[in-house]
Amino acid sequence: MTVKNSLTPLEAQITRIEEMTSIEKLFYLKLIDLNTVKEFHYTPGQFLEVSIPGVGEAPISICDVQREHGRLQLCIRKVGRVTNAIHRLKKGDRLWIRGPYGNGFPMNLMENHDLLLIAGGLGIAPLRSVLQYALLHRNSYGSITVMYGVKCYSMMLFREEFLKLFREGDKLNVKFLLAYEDSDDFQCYQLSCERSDRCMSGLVTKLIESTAITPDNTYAVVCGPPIMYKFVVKELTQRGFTPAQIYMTMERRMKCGVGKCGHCITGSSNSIKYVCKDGPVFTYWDALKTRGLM
Amino acid sequence: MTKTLIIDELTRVEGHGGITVIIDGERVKDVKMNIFEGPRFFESIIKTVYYDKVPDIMRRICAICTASHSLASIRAIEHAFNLQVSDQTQILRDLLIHGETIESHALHVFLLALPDYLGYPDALKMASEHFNTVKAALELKKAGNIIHNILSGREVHGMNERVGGFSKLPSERKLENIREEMLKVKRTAELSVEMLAQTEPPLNINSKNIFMALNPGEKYGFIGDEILISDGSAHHINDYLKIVKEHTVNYSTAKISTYKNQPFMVGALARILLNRNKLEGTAKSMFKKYHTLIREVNPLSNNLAQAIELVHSVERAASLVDELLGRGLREERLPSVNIKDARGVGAVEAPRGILYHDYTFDKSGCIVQCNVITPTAQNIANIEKNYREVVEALIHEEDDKIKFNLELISRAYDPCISCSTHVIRVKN
Amino acid sequence: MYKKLFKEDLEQFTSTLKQFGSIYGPVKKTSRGCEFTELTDFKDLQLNYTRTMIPPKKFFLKPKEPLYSLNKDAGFKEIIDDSKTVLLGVHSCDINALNLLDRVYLNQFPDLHYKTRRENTIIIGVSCEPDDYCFCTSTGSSHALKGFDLFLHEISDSYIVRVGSMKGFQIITQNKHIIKNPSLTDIKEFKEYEAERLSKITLNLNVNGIQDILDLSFDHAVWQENADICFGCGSCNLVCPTCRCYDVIDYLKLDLKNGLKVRRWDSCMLKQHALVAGGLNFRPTRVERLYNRFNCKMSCSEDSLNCVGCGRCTVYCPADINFVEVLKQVRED
Amino acid sequence: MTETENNLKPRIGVFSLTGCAGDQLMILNLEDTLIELLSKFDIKSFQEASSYSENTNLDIAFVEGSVSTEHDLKTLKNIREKSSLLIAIGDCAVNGCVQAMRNKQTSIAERMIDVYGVEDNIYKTFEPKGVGEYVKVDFEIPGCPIEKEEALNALISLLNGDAPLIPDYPVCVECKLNGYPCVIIEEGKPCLGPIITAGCDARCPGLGLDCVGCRGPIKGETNAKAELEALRKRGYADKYIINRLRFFAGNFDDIQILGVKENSKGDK
Ligand SMILES: Cc1cc2nc3c(=O)[nH]c(=O)nc-3n(C[C@H](O)[C@H](O)[C@H](O)COP(=O)(O)OP(=O)(O)OC[C@H]3O[C@@H](n4cnc5c(N)ncnc54)[C@H](O)[C@@H]3O)c2cc1C
Ligand code: SF4
Ligand code: SF4
Ligand code: SF4
Repeated sequence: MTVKNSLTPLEAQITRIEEMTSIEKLFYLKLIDLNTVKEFHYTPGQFLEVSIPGVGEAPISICDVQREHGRLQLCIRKVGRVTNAIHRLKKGDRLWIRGPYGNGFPMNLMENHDLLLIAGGLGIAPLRSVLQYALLHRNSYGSITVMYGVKCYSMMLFREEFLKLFREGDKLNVKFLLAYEDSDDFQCYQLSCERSDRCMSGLVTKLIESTAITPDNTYAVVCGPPIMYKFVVKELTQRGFTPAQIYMTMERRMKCGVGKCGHCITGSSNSIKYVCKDGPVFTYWDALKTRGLM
Repeated sequence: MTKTLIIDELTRVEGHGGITVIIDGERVKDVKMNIFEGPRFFESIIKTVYYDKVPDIMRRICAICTASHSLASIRAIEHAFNLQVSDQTQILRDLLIHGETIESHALHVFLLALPDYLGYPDALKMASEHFNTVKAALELKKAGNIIHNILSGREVHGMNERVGGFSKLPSERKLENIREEMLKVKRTAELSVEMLAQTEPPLNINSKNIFMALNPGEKYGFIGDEILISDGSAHHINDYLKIVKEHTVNYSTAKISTYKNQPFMVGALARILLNRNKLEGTAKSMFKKYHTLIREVNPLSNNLAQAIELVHSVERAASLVDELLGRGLREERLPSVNIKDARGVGAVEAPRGILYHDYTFDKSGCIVQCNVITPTAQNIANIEKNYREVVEALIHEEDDKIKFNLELISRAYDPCISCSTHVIRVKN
Repeated sequence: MYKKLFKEDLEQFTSTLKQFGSIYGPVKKTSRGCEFTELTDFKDLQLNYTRTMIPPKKFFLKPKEPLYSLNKDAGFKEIIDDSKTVLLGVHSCDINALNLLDRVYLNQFPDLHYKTRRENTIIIGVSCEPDDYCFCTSTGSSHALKGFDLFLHEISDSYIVRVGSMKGFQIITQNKHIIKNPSLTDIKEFKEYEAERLSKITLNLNVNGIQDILDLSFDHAVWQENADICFGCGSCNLVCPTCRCYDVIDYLKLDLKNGLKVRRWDSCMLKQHALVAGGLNFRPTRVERLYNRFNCKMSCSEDSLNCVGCGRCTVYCPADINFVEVLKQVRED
Repeated sequence: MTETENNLKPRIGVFSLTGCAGDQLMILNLEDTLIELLSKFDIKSFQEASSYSENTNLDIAFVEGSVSTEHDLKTLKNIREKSSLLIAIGDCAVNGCVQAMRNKQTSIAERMIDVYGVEDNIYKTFEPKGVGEYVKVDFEIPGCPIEKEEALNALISLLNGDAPLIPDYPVCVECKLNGYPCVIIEEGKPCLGPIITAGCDARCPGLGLDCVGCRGPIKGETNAKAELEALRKRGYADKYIINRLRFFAGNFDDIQILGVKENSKGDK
């Protein structure tokens, strides 16, 4: 029986692996089937369901901007069955993907606005695609501020890339700020000596407190561990951001990615949301309306 | 000079046991089969349990003889409450116990004992040179398990056999499955007899043994209410306590079972010797052909007796299926039980020999007193007697050789130590 | 379009359905009632039944079904069950529930397994035998407007047959010799029978504005009271005709190369339903899960509730948690 | 087979403490795949199946049986020390199984008297517990006995380098997936399915029987009080229900509590 099933995973090859931290690796993938390559478009904030046959599937955000057709990058933390199995793979190995799924960030809507990107830990992965997109279409966006909270230097993702931005971002009108939790971390301390206004010890919220941001004409984009949202949103609303100006991407258990398996359903009877298809990107306004989303 | 031979852990047996032998010069001072299986106190924990789930707990005394335990338990309950079961139930129970025998004997004969005869540490190593034999043996074992699975609901600790009958009847198609399986493995069962008959037993001893087995009725089988003894006497199972005496003897500190102060033997060899005239078909002719090899004085003959039972059970299972299908399966509801304060004894020939369950209930149907005697507990005295004989005969040999032969003896009995809830050593 | 079929012709009618696939219908299985079972003998068919435990969703979203055969080198190959099936004797509530499932499974990303099963199945509805647990009039699902090929409305000696699809029309045409047109008296009887059926549905749940009430009653004591006696066993979800959560599991064979991707029904009452890596659970307690389930059922998708009032979750809850009762307590009316 | 091939295989041992050896037997009951399966491991110890045994470091140790004696405990600690992964197989090793049903209810001395007529704790027996009470357990495969398919899948997962998948939902789920009539609802039978870990494919309800709970209550999710209530409502006496809840859950706090309370009630 020849049927085309849009939910059947596609074959992809790993063209490169970068070890980023002790638990995170960056995977460069290339789709194998040329026919699907042409149809494969993704926007920042969308995610894939990544399969290892015989082990299972996991939703993973695409962490770069689409440049070449059929190529993409995933930053994956090993935490369980599937992600461990992915981490066992080597360059040249194959895995299977389907997607892209989810709404992604409203890059068009945000055009001609300043961007404030706030990320904690692995949350930088989807935001990196937003950043890359904005840099790729540099003239369509205003100033860009990135606030990134890490545990310590060794847990910082995309280190080289971001250190370059940290030092030379101003040329691109990008302000890159770093907060680190481990106050004894020597390398981070050196960075804070280098630019005390751009790197400080503490949580990511500290960066918001100590930076001048004007909410007018700005969109805030947030991603990080669930507890981070509450504090960040509090800071932002105090600064005058309206709930519609704050975008965030959410995580839930997912088995399908397309609004069928029911695991990511959140809310109360007045507003039910599927994180996979109504999100994973939501505004703070959505979160206010939908019980339990945040 | 005294020396002590110790086998820490018997392998290829069910449960945990070891052997200690103390030799004083030319004399065997003490032999012990050590049981370090922790006691599980089934007779105690079962107290106050309502009769309906008693078999579900008690069958967990043992994995390999789980059906024997549950049927002994069920029969004890039925005897206490005067419950009659239908012919159909009896046939199904027979079939179930044949399944258990096939599974257990196939495992023991081929995978646990035969490696001794052929000189391998285990069946897997044996498989490298006798691949087809091991594969066939596994199929035979599986055939037994299929019966068990279909009738009991699972290979180990099934649940379908209940007080009064079966919860759910097997479908006709499944029964036919059983028959097909039996035909498929018949040849392997026969092979087990031939292989053992053609290989000189690795040990030959001369020991005077007393045998005990249940009287299965007209056909060779494993369920009965009468105990037959090789001295010619017969007794009702209700009198089992008068026959199987548990007491202390002077050469050991063990509380062990004896009959008239003598150790005795239960199991396949006892059954074959006491019920030989009930064998039928291929098993009967094979018994005739090899009966000289089945020596009452050598407990290793137990293996050959098991093999012949394998042949018998495979054939008998197929004919029981025919009988069931011939009569047509009837849907029967489990009968209601009139509980009362009463005592009941149930006995079944487990693969390793007679198994007794003895319960006393209060008027609300809950257990107040329970006693279980497993075949291995009964055999221990005889096993130790054999140890002594072997060590005496080999007293000048290397320790390793003595140890090897002690293990051979143990394994010949197919001991099921996990079963032996009743065996205990009282320290000096 | 309405036709008429005499009850005495039903057997013959049923036999002509065989060409459309294996026929499944309600067959008595337990003291409580019937289950959809393959009809090997017409005599087993029991059209006047109250409810099955497992709803007909089991034919479309199977309790356990292999989705793909998988191979580490070659990837995934769909396993599609395209066998043809006729479901005879489906009630309105269950038809409405299937229509709800369609919205989920046939939307932007259609589920091929579901879709194939749906396309290969003929649904013949039948009027129901309500009992004290039915409240479909409250949920607006006492009548099926679409989602069936034929619907048999029972009257005294015959059925008024409503034709719901082209396939249904084809069946009618093929059975021309036994299919009649309803007479005026038939129509009168139809009205009486319908009124009688509706009058038996006495349980009433006021769903108007229930969404606001639920949203505002997050802290209501009734949730904790019921969570205390709830097992979190998931039965309520699994028997619900509109619940459709599933889990997917990959199985590998011993060769470590080939395997199966299998899906099975899941339930939001189970502990791991909202658990993510690292041990974070978005609904860690039974109260939250219970609240979530009631909210999900009472939420609206495209203006219809996610509950069709079939009463199953109440009947089959081992803790005797009564769905309507709980909502009434929340409503406090 | 060459040495190097053997070196790549996971070194495993199968050990048993106090129990019925049924879980080892269930592995041996995988007749169809047994030879292939065992050939994928480098078996260093398998007491029931082999005389060969090596006291060496292991990649994976499978332990069945409960810890009931000092001997058990010593063996267990030794196994833990030399094994990278320790997997408890079977209800004995996971929860203590039926021999634990009287824990905190009757003393060992009482049990000794009942069975052997002496009070002395000759065996240095203590209340049977699962191995997790004493050492770190990496995975648990529940069941009395373990389900062979589940065990096979767990072994395959381990061979593939993955964590085994063990259900953490109740038997009711599998009962419903199979469409078995619910024996509580239809017949008022005292089924423990709502609180017992699934994985058996609802064997008992499939045979028309009430689940006796052989796979043990679901850890952290067992509503024992609700079960007590549900069965009371159906006419069962407390003594009956509590005995039954204890069969495979003698070590569960919330079930022990039920027992204690009811006993003291009975005393009055
Ligand atoms: C929209 C989205 C984007 C994500 N992006 C990334 C990313 O870029 N990089 C990254 O490392 N991780 C990301 N995650 C988290 C990642 O999906 C989980 O870490 C992963 O599913 C864990 O799977 P596992 O099999 O390794 O873990 P296990 O704990 O063994 O999980 C078993 C199963 O549970 C489910 N599950 C467990 N945790 C999660 C979870 N957090 N989210 C969804 N399902 C879960 C999955 O279905 C999985 O198959 C994202 C999650 C979501 C929802
Ligand atoms: S069926 Fe009842 S006990 Fe089970 S989860 Fe649903 S509400 Fe709770
Ligand atoms: S029979 Fe038992 S396991 Fe099955 S649904 Fe009912 S309560 Fe649950
Ligand atoms: S239903 Fe319960 S008792 Fe029966 S096999 Fe399953 S877990 Fe064990």
